[in-house]
Amino acid sequence: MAVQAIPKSWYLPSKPHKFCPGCGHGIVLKALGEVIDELEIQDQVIFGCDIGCSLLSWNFFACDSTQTHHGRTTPVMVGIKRSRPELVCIGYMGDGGGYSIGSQHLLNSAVRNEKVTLILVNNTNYGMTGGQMAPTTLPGQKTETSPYGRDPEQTGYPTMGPEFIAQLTPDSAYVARATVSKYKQLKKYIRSALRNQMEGNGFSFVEVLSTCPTNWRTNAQQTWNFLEDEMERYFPVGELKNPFGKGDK
Amino acid sequence: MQRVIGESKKSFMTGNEAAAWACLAAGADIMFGYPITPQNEVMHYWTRMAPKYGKGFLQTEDELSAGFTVCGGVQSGKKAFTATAGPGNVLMQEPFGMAEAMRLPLLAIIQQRGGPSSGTVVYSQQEVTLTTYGGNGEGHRIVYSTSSHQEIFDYIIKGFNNAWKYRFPVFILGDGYQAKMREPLEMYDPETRGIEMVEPYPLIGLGGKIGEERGPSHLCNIYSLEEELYEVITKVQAEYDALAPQIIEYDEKNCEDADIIIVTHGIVSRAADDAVKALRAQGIKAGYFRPITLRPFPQKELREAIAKNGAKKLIIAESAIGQLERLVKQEIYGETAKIETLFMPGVGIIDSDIIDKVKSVL
Amino acid sequence: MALFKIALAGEGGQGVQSIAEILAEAAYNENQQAIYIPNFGLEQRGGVSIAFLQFSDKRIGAPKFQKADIVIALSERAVARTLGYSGTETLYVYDSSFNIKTEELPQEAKQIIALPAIDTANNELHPRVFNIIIMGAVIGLSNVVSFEAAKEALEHKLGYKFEKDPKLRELNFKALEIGRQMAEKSLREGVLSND
Amino acid sequence: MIFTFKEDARIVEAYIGEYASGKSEMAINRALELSRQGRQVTLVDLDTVEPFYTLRPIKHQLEKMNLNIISQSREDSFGLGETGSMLNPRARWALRNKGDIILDIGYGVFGARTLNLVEDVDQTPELKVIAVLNASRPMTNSLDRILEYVGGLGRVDGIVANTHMGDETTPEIINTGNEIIAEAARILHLPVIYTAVVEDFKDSKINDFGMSIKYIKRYMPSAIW
Repeated sequence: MAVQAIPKSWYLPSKPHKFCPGCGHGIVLKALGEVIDELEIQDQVIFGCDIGCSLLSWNFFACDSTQTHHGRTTPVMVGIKRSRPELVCIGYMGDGGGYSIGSQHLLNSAVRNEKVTLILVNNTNYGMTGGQMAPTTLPGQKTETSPYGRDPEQTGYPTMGPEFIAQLTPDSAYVARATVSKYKQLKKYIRSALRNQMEGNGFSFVEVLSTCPTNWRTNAQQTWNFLEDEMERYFPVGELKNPFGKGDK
Repeated sequence: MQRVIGESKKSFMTGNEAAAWACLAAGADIMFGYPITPQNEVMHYWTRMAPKYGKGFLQTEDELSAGFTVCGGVQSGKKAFTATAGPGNVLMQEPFGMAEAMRLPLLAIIQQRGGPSSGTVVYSQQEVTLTTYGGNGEGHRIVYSTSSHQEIFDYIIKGFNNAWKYRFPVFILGDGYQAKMREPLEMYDPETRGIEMVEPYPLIGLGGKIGEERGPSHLCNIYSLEEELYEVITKVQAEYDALAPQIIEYDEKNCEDADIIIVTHGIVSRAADDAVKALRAQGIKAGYFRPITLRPFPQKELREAIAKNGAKKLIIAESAIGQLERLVKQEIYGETAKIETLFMPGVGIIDSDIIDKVKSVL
Repeated sequence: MALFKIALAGEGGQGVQSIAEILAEAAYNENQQAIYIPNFGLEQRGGVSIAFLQFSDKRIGAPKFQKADIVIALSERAVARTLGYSGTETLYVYDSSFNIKTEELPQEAKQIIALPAIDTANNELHPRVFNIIIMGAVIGLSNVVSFEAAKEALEHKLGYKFEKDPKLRELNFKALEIGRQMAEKSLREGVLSND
Repeated sequence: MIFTFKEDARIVEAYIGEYASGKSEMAINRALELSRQGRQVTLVDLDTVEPFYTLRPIKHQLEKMNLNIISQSREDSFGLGETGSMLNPRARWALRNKGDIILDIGYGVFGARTLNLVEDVDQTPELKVIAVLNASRPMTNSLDRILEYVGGLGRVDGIVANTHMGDETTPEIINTGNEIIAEAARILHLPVIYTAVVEDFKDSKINDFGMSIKYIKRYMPSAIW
């Protein structure tokens, strides 16, 4: 395999990045960096990051960016986009920020079909705060706040983000679920989600299934197994809404 | 800048309408808001006028969102503002904290209602503490407490300018009475009064080629080390303290020979003004002092007013239980004038209330 | 004129706030200071609607007051709701059609009068102009604004309707005039007095 | 009982235990002890759950004491707790370092499973997993609780008794704890490697209940974030 060059849109002084070994964030941000390069939008991008592990990306790109509060990246991006529609606004958040503390923002910006692109990393737990249960924690999964495994009787079932957002949005929205285990597909989804914003179509949302070995306490093999077997079985990967049609590359 | 008022003329309207017109005259670009009484008509009138002048509006899902979208708008270089009250003001303290930390020049119109909780939708002066010191941590902000529709108009124009000039969030603190009552005011385009409006500028989305013409702008308000935060906060504090004398505003009358000074803010100062006139007519040497900026507070000026004739007493009158009183006490610590209070939480105060109080403590 | 305070109270839909707004605007157009504030609390939904009006030649202080110079209660519930605004210097006005006992009227008032406004509107004019009769009565009782200024303000507020239906203008102006005369007559004769 | 080792064999020990059991203190003392013997030692921070009391704040201090430290430093991360759960990539490959390896594992529901984050664990026969027990901690303050707690940790090869109450520790507190822990170890069929006692009590009467005493120095009080 050819060694890939570092994306031009990466901010080199902040490298090497500070994500844990085996963390999926680096893969998502690499895909995003490459898409920013390919679409030649580095100078128009506003990258917004949440609190949580996504915070570590605050200076990841050589793009203008802003860090917000936990769950509040969506409204900040909406505020910027509404004020300066020529900018390409990318909100980057985790499952806690998007589906829990900021769920009202996610839901309503989807309903309003806000022309922003949100990338939500689903690693089934709150990583930065030390591995607590997240809205996406799988039934039976052990975390620091579900020490006996998540009991759906008590805490419900995992949030199916793209599925509910697809229900809320018009056909001009782009909604997909990707995984860090399928890099080409991940890049394609992110590209579509950005193009959809750039063409003024509507809300664009990509959930990315990702890995958190540090808090899962898994070695490399176990990490990959959990992602590909457990997570991808529960959370179906694919495009739920695609205004560009099936043939889009 | 676009002229929206044209020939300056007197108009008869509600305070909320006056606020919307003032934002328009000040060249505001976009409002983000969420309905809550008694500020709704600010949104109603802004949404009626905004499209005619190419301005933006978004009704958000809640006040958290309204506050954060305003933060985003300001970061992108636009004059963005919001309006709220009561429980909405509580929710907005989170984004206001971000504005303090990142020095985002947003403008928020607060029309106080009764509390705690849902309280009343009518009137109070119970959001003074929240509006002056509501954020987590110790941020810096400018709070103007208005007392008439004319002031709502004037201070909104001034507020946008000072927000962008000094880079602090600005609050226009009104109340339900000011929001809903109708009284005349004179509206104007700032330039017709020789007021030069400060141009907004972006903090992100700066244009130009990154890596060739400039580096990226990375905004962050979380720090790794205690020492880093300490440095940032103390630096901002010093800057704020140095700017305060230019920002502070107050109104003072009849303190030269006053034995007793009535301290009020906002709409209650109208009753205080009438009360002082009536008391003087009866031979009682009453003075009047009104902080217009509640933050920064005119502490030197209030001390000087007391010193003019060595006033023996201060009467603090407010539609709250001691929110202005706490501000005054912390600011004039060490003064020996005795402090008497007239607290009427959530209800209006009229001149006779103050006159009776003064006579009862003479 | 010196500070003059009026409280108008009625049921939602009776047009209390509309005539308060027109009166305030008329006064403003005559270069008076005027403040009008409605009770806009939750009570306005299904409760008694009150308009607080103040007129003066000097700047007006607080927007609310404790005792009015004139209180006009336009419904039976409004009578109970406005007792507190009536003091020893207050002219208290209610509609003569109300089924109301003397002890239910304010204890403190300079004068209490009942006007046949509802009957007049229903029988001689149109129920819709009941509030305009009351507006005329306010002028007849207080002279806070001139009759001409009131007509102008009415024209300003309702002109778009009058354009479509000129008979409406005639009806409204007539109601205004009848209200004024009704009030002046009551003041002369005094229907009820609490002195 | 003490682990025996050949002079030249390398030592790999992982310290696990409850919040405030004294894992990090034991790990530091052990690492310095080995270092003083002229051995090459790497001390690894694997504390990810609530890294408030971690090696991070004293990383530089320990490096000056001739230890190789694998940890985030304060400057690398956004403060404690809220935004501190990050693993230094070098920790993953810690076992590939030459010399002795002392692993400081954080507390949490996963116990010894945290070792999954380190490569080559299954190819390191010399690894010993040591549970540090403080009988003053609510989760481990009775025989039953200790048995339940240690049972949930996963692999454990030995125990260190470290009953303490920080600055308010007394010999009586240590003695009471030692009695419970010695009994628990007997039931669990686990060796007690030593009972840790702060140097200040060198002259005090400590009841060891048959366990050997090791006098330790406290480094962690200066490690508060």
